[in-house]
Amino acid sequence: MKSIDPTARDCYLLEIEGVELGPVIPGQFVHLRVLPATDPFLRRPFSVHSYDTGNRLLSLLFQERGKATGILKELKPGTAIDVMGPLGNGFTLNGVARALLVGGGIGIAPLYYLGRRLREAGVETRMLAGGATSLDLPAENYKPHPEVQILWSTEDGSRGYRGTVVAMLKEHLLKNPREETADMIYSCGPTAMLSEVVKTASNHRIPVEVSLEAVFACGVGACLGCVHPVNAREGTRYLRVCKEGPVFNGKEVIFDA
Amino acid sequence: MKSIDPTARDCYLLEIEGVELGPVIPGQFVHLRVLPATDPFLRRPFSVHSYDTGNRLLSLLFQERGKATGILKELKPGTAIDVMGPLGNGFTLNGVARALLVGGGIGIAPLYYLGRRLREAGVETRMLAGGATSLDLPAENYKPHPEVQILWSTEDGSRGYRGTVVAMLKEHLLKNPREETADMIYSCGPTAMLSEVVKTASNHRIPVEVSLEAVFACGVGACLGCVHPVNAREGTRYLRVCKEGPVFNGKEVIFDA
Amino acid sequence: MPDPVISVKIGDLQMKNPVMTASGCYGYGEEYQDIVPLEAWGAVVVKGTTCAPREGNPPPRLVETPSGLINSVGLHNPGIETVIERELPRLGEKGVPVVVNLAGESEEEYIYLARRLEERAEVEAVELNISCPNVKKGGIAFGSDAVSAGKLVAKVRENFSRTLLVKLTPNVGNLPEIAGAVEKAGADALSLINTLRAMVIDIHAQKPVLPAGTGGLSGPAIKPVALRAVWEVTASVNVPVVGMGGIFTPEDAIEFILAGANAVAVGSAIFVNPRIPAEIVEGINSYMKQKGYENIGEMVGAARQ
Amino acid sequence: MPDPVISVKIGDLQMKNPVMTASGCYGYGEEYQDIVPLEAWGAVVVKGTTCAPREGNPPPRLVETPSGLINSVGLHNPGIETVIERELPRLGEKGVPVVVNLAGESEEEYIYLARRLEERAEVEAVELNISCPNVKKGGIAFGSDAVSAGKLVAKVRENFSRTLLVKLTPNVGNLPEIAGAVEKAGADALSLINTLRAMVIDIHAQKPVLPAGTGGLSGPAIKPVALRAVWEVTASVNVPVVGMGGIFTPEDAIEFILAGANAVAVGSAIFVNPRIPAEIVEGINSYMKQKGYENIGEMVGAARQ
Ligand SMILES: Cc1cc2nc3c(=O)[nH]c(=O)nc-3n(C[C@H](O)[C@H](O)[C@H](O)COP(=O)(O)OP(=O)(O)OC[C@H]3O[C@@H](n4cnc5c(N)ncnc54)[C@H](O)[C@@H]3O)c2cc1C
Ligand SMILES: Cc1cc2nc3c(=O)[nH]c(=O)nc-3n(C[C@H](O)[C@H](O)[C@H](O)COP(=O)(O)OP(=O)(O)OC[C@H]3O[C@@H](n4cnc5c(N)ncnc54)[C@H](O)[C@@H]3O)c2cc1C
Ligand SMILES: Cc1cc2nc3c(=O)[nH]c(=O)nc-3n(C[C@H](O)[C@H](O)[C@H](O)COP(=O)(O)O)c2cc1C
Ligand SMILES: Cc1cc2nc3c(=O)[nH]c(=O)nc-3n(C[C@H](O)[C@H](O)[C@H](O)COP(=O)(O)O)c2cc1C
Ligand code: FES
Ligand code: FES
Repeated sequence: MKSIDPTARDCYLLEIEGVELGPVIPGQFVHLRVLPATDPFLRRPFSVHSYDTGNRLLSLLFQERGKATGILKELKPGTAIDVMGPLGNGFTLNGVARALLVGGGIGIAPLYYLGRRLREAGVETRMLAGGATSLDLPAENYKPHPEVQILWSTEDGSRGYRGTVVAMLKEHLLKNPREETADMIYSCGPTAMLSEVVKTASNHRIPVEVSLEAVFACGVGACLGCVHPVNAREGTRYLRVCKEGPVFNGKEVIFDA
Repeated sequence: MKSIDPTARDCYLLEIEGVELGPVIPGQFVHLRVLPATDPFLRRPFSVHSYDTGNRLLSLLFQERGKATGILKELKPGTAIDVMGPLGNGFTLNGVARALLVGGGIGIAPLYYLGRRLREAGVETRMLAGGATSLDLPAENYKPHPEVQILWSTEDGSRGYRGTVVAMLKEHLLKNPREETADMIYSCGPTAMLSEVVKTASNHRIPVEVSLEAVFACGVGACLGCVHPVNAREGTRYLRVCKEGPVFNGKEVIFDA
Repeated sequence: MPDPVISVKIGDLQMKNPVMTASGCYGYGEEYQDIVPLEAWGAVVVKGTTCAPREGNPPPRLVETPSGLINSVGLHNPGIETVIERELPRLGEKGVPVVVNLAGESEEEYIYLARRLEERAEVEAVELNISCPNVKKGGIAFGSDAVSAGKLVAKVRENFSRTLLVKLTPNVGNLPEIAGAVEKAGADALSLINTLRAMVIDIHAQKPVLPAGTGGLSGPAIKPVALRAVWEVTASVNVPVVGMGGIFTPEDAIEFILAGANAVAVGSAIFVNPRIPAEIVEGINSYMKQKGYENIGEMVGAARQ
Repeated sequence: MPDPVISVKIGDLQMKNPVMTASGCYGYGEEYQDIVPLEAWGAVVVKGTTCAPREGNPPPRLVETPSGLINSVGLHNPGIETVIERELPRLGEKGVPVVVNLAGESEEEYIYLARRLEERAEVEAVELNISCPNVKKGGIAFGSDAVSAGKLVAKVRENFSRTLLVKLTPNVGNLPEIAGAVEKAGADALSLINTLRAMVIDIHAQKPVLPAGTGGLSGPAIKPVALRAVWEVTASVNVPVVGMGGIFTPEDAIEFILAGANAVAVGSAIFVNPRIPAEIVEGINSYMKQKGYENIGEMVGAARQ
């Protein structure tokens, strides 16, 4: 572990050196072992926030929620961290010309890496990022790439649009003609928010991919513990968030199971 | 927690600030909570290595053995540590004119505080301290008090007497007339060593007090988990090491149960 | 908003809060006195008490396991007469209800113990320990079979008029059946659970760490099993239940109450955090305020709806 | 000194080392292939397989507990035909023995499953799962009673000629009795233990975290209970035992062997440390050298002397 820095209320940027991941697709995650002891017992999944293949430098952006993240934020620089990954299916990058990234809360974590990679691939990329207050958002100039525009929203209006990021998305899509908004929406955040994003995208007939969360044990598809109901050809199937996901076609995900 | 410093192979000096213990008797221990998580689950007992009432500065000298001590040695300065104590019965300080302190390995931990307090009370105090090699002993000039002489022993002869601390004790008692050696022996170390020290003291008719170890749960006498067999008036009794001990009259302790 | 009501009545045992000590983890209430006042507890359940004094099992008696503790204390206690003479008068003055945990080797012993306490007004309730995994005779043998458990409880019931709790072992396949038999036999309440039979082997010495071989596992490791036991038993039994096993946080205690326990007891966690009774009371209070409960009784079993 | 011999034979199941996967924790051997080679294991026990495909229980299916994990997967599996067509041929090529864990809802289903595999040479052994706590019908009902367990095993025995393991549940009061009945009915070996029935309640939502209410507890939390089960059963049973439940370190595995297990299986710990089979093999090797054992068989049950 190289460094750990607060970026927003209860949020930290963790940099880990010397991690050999090979090629990473945005949306993929790493599975971290937090302690050698057994409480907390399981590894914890975190989306790749950025990865520098040359310097083998991995960054994660995480929010303190419970035991494991409470321990992570107290680690001493220099402590070894056991990293498995990259795992799971990432976002689809091909065939996109104009991308809209919609992140709620800590859901912005994978979107930074996605934004940078899309922009590097020449995709016109815009990010909508929301939090409760400006304290819950990273610095205004914290960007995935200089050419990625970020529109901020806060529920109390303390930065940018006043309202939820979904409300901002709706306005954005209404105000701008489809050709200028997006031919693909990517989203990550709380499940209730994702459900709204998918509905909104569908109303506008824009394809949408979402990154889901679940409690993980193995992280590689072996334990069948992390499933989420998804509409498949054969009917409703329980697909593994760690293996078939965490990124799914938003229109196939069943949100109100 | 203020600082942590290596003192010998796998041994560390831990200083904790702002600990309100009140009066401490040498030989008493504190019961530490190592982590808020539940693995390791129990507190761990450590003898007071020194306590400065005015500055409320507590020092412990500990050896890495397993889970808890492995975690302790990695703590960041500034981390809060939950300390219960002082607990247990300490060494008898009254009525002693010439004291001999016999410590094996990390068993020297409580003897430093004892040595200082005896010397401050005007008792002529000498310490015999042994380890496997000089790497297992603290620096040669690490003393409880300038006027306490330390005789070192190592099994490989790399510092001081070549042999065990018990062998050194035997020689010391044989070579010197009783009036010049001690009217009280205090000892702490591995059980097998304590057993030998008690035998030796008995042969020389010198009273002896030993500090025992046991696995502790409560540390205050409530769980009856830490008992050791002791010869009492009523016959063999299981006494609580945390409450009636950890310091016992060596001649009453049953070592080969 | 007024403070929520958290006092609880189990049989005739009236407690100002629902947090009790688990037997064997708080001695006779004296040892922790300097660290945390006895008065923090809703009731104090003392160490398992037998007819004659017992020195208990040879050491070592404890072994730590991941998130748990195995003990093999073996009912080390001064015997009922000393408890009556020395411990009860002192405990009786604290204003906290006292429950005596009783362990016999035969029906006669249990009856004798109950009769001796019937005479002592300081004792609000007894808890029949028919679930100790650490003694050879009696105890768990009664608790492992519905018929003998019922018979024993009925006999004790005839001899003890105040509140009778019966503490059950989870080391069985038919806990609800045993609980039902004990209820029918006249128990006022059930205590769930005692420890799980368990062991650790010392691989260097190549023998069990505990001279007795096996011991009883307690602590956070067993909480999910204890909670399941309470959930399962309260589905079919009508007497109040005292839930215990691995309670370590206020949230744990709330889980037990939501599962159907009318009160909770804390054992091993006291060793780690002696301040736990006050923390649990505080946690329950703020939970109730947040959820809008006025009386703790409304919470009991709320996870079942 | 030559390397100690750590190969093990359980019935006709020949393993180069005594470390197996626990069913349900290694899928069908494919998922971990990139992280740690299948070949590290002495044998691979695949996910519980049923007659028809099953989608399993609704999510959430997992909840972490102190040093443990509760699962409520509910035998999510593609069904015996798909396993035979798609998984076995691939697994059969790895040179590691394959054991199929079988779960039925009735005697007929167990017999059908055993017969289907009797025809498949890739399958060295089957493990009868009569201990799954996560399905409503079958499974654990057979495993909770000595008579029905014996009857079922005898029937399957008539229909399967290769190695037959039977996996037992610890959620009973008479494990040695059930183990004895299963041995008498012709099992070649016993697998001990499946998970402990357990639950967690979500205090905010006021309902069990798992939609099924209860699930099965695994992981280091249950190791002391599992070890006791192996210790107790191997005292009275003569067939080999595969010990499992909470193995997390090489020392844990050695404890099980010293307690009487002929081989061990690792489940939940794989999730945390996929490299565990090689570490355990290495740990056993150096322990044997240190203690002067030449063959692992000498170690089995050594803690009992
Ligand atoms: C594919 C994937 C990628 C992720 N990426 C990130 C990331 O980049 N940054 C980040 O901060 N977090 C991310 N998460 C979430 C992160 O894994 C959890 O916050 C973390 O595991 C919490 O661990 P903890 O021990 O601190 O909290 P816990 O003590 O485990 O949980 C704290 C509270 O959160 C609840 N909780 C925990 N996990 C979940 C869940 N999955 N769904 C709903 N409630 C839950 C618990 O019930 C509990 O109330 C990701 C999760 C997944 C599945
Ligand atoms: C009154 C008292 C005072 C003490 N003072 C000191 C001190 O000043 N400095 C110091 O370094 N240590 C002291 N100890 C010992 C210290 O408490 C243990 O070393 C510590 O608890 C080990 O914790 P761990 O988690 O690191 O090791 P664990 O993982 O608990 O144990 C590691 C290994 O040591 C063995 N072990 C652990 N405890 C004991 C024991 N009590 N007896 C025999 N074997 C044991 C275990 O079986 C295991 O094999 C004292 C103990 C007592 C009872
Ligand atoms: C050291 C120790 C001693 C115990 N002694 C008794 C006892 O005498 N009688 C009894 O009924 N239960 C006894 N128990 C069991 C506890 O009362 C309680 O049922 C069990 O430990 C589970 O709760 P916990 O996980 O909170 O400790 C003892 C437990 C421990 C740890
Ligand atoms: C996610 C998961 C799925 C499991 N599925 C099965 C199964 O299909 N069949 C079975 O017999 N046991 C199953 N088990 C039980 C394990 O095989 C093993 O008996 C138990 O987990 C104890 O071992 P452990 O503590 O090493 O995990 C499962 C366990 C887990 C954690
Ligand atoms: S976490 Fe195990 S299958 Fe997804
Ligand atoms: S540790 Fe509890 S009585 Fe000594």
